Amino acid sequence: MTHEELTAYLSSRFPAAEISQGKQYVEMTVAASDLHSVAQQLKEAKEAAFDYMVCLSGVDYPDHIKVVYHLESTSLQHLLVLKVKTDGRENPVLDTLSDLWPTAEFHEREVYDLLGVKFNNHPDLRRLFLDDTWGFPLRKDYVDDVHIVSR
Amino acid sequence: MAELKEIIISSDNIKTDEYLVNMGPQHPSTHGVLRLLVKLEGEIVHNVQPHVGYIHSGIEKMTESLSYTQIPHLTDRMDYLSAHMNNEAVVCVENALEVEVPERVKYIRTIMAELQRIASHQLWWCATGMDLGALTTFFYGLRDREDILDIFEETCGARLTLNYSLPGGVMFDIHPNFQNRVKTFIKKFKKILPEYDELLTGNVIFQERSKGIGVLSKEDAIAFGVTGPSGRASGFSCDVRKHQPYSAYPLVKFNEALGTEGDTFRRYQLRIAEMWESMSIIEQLIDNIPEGDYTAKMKGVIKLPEGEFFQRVETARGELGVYIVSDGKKNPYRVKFRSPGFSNLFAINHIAKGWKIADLVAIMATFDLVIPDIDR
Amino acid sequence: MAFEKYDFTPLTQSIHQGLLENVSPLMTMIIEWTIIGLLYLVFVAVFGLFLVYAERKVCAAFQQRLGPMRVGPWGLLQTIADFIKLLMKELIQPKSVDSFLYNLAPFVVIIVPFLTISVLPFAPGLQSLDFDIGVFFVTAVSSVGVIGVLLAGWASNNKYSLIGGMRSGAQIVSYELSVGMSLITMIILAGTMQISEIVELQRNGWFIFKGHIPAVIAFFVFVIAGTAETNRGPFDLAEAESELTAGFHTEYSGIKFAFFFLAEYINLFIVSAMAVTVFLGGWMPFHVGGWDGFNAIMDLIPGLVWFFAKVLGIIFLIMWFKWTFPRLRIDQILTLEWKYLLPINLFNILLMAFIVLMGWHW
Amino acid sequence: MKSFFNYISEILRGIWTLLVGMRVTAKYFFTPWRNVTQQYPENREKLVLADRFRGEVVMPHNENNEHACTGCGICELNCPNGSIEIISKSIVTEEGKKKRIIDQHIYHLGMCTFCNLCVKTCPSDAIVMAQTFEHAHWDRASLTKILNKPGSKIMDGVKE
Repeated sequence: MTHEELTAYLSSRFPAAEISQGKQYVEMTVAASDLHSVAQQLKEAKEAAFDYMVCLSGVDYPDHIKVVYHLESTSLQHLLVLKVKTDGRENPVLDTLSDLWPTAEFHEREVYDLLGVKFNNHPDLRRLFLDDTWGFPLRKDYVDDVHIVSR
Repeated sequence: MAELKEIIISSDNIKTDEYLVNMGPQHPSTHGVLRLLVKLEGEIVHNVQPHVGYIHSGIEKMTESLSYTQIPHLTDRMDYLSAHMNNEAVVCVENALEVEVPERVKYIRTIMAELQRIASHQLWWCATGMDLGALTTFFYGLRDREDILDIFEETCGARLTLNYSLPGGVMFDIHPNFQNRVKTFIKKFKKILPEYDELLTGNVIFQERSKGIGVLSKEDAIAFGVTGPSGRASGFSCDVRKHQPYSAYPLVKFNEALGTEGDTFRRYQLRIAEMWESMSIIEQLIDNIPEGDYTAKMKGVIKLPEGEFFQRVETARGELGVYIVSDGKKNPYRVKFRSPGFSNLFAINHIAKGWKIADLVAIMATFDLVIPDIDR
Repeated sequence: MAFEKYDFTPLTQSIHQGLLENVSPLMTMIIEWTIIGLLYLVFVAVFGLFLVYAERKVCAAFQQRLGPMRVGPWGLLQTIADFIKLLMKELIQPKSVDSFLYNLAPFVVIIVPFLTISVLPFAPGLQSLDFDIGVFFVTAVSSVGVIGVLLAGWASNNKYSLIGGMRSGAQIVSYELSVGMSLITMIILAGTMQISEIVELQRNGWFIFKGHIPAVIAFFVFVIAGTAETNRGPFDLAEAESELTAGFHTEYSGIKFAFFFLAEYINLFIVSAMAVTVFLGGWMPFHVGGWDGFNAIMDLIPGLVWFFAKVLGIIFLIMWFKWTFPRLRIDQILTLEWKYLLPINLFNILLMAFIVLMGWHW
Repeated sequence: MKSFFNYISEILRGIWTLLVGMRVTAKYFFTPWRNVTQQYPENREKLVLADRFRGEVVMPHNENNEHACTGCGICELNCPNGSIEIISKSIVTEEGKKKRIIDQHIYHLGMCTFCNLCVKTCPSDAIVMAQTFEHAHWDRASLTKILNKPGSKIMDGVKE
């Protein structure tokens, strides 16, 4: 599907979502509460068929944390950037997508480890790289006087 | 007699205990500091739990305080065996800036990337042989890899951490000897590569050890995001060079090697096939490198426009995705590297279940894990 | 016969007579035992070190390397330096091992080659024990070694060691069968189990030539099974470096590790020596029927040289296997034995019996 | 009967593949002159490193003990890991003008990742990569080097 077709399809299917044409790909922002149902439809709908999760990243912003899913369809060859904002930074919680894309399980663990986003219903939500006492280093307000030397 | 019968019947109920074995962080076949917590029953693997992070170096955090010219040298250190392909992720910065890089740069980058792919697969080949107990392969592979590293040394000034691609171009122009040396290498390696097949591929022991072992279906490969040769062996057509061509890939003809079996042997064969493909790509380009600048005109301080950028490149292990969030300053706001090894590693648990320890080692070998790539 | 002049019997006899004339028979026996014991000890140590050196050089040559080059000319003293280092190393004993068995295992492993080596005829007159059941003795005693490996695997209280020990147990029990059967094939041909007599019977032709095809098959089966028995690649499952780090001797250090290491190489020597004795005529020179001039030249070479030349040839072959092939998996190793080697062996025995029955073997 | 022949041919084929492998290793065993090993300290004289090889950053001086470094600090800015520190001082030139010149160009070899960015960005080409590679030292302090030689001064004609 071309970008226009995809945009048209998505806006008819998900009227609640914010859909925009980004610099490279179609971007769609959904509410945290809708995340799982939207993702499920994206994966299962024949016209969308996003069966491959390329990348899952978390980005820290001053008032929220954004989790970005890059989804691709291997059959239809289109890519969608799905974004979801957490509610604040104190206790960010999202639904897991690891039941839809198994690869999300470990990407979500990474996001939890480095940014502190918790994922509901995640089968094994433990820290991945760092130990339990560590802070969340990819947050912008993270300070570490021992390991980070800035000049 | 009755007693014996009773024993035989009751022996069905005898169960052996499962036990846990830590493979790693220091283990010969984990190729670095990967720790696998393996649940075994006798020799049979029941569960594999990878524990990563022993060499987590915080590259993503470091990039937030570096400029766009400085970041590529850190990507060398992620997947050090495909350093140049990682460097090539600067394509993302170029696309964001809408800079048109000279044709010459594209050619050089592609040739370098393919040389690097051959070098990486050579090292993978020797490590696979070693993991399966054929120690001699290790030295033959390294011997041939040395030729490529010498070419790199001459042109890039380094053997492993090349830092050759910079936003807008490459670090140096190619060395005057470059084309000749590459051609000599290709000629030589075409004679040596069949020897690899004679020594290992055809070997009956190797085939017994690898055929039908650790089968990854196409659906699982997609679901787990297994890319690169490991995913293609299962039939998952995921070659970024084909689907979203960058650099000089649109100009060359090559086949995306695809398999259907998805077993250890197919993954092995696919990488050997990729070496042949890479050689053919280099042959198509090496004589036609256009004249021109080796770098585009770039500003002294590169500032990306505000926005989000995503670019994928094909490394020797699969898709390397670079996701840059820019706020318009000279440092990126956030850089995420989607490393191929990370996704590939976690598919191992799924396919290693029910196989023996020796098979687990073989499966790991053909997934071609590079640990800094996983930990970043 | 020309090679009789290299016979060691007069030498040993004169020592024996000289001792008898000077000291009591009991003392004679004690002195002789001590001398023989010391000779074997020195031989095992020196030849073991030589084999380690040879393996390093051979594998280096296969891999286009140079091997050890630093200690002594061409690295000749490298293994001696390594041995000294192993002697001086601390003996680390992990906390929760079964102390007695843990310490016993290396001795069980190292005693076996000493027992087996005693029946090997190195040259005419150079054989310390000559039973009439010599071949049987070798097969029986060499199986004891697996107990040491099993003990080491069990007592180390390490999962890798345990897996290694168990693998080794399964493997050696199976391959013992093939070794035994291929020897039985040759015993049918020879009609005796006495080793000196087996060698003597090959005076006018080695068994591998006399026994036609069955002997050749038996020889290859013996070499394969012997490689497996010594736990060497491609059958080095008990160590399986890439799977089990070091297998059964993971927890051993210093001289105890050296015992395992030395035993492996001496076992390699013994397997090769048995192959040479039973199939390739022991210390008998190579003769071609009818070529008297050629045979006379061959006779000029001493039996000791013949023996070691052949043994080193077989050792080279086994090393060649190790540095070429990938390792088998445990179930494949058992498949190879029970599905391939054993049926071939059984058939081979039948064939050999038939040949002997028809009298085609002389 | 067919399965019996399969069994035999399977064995023979297996043995053949093993022999093919053994031929490869034997080929290299019996051609020792093709060995690739070089003995390192012995081959020091013959060792030729590529002229672009990045061994360490040095500042070339001419015969009058002059270098081309203006002390502008661009290399320091471009260094990703802070291996370069520039300490400059101000002097009064003969014409009576105040001028900042380089006092010490400090280079921490132990922190350097040999990315070549300092050399590439240097506007006066004052620093280059040397081909030395034997950087083992007993003391970490000896990895910190001052690149401009004592008493050296800037070459004439270098653009400020």
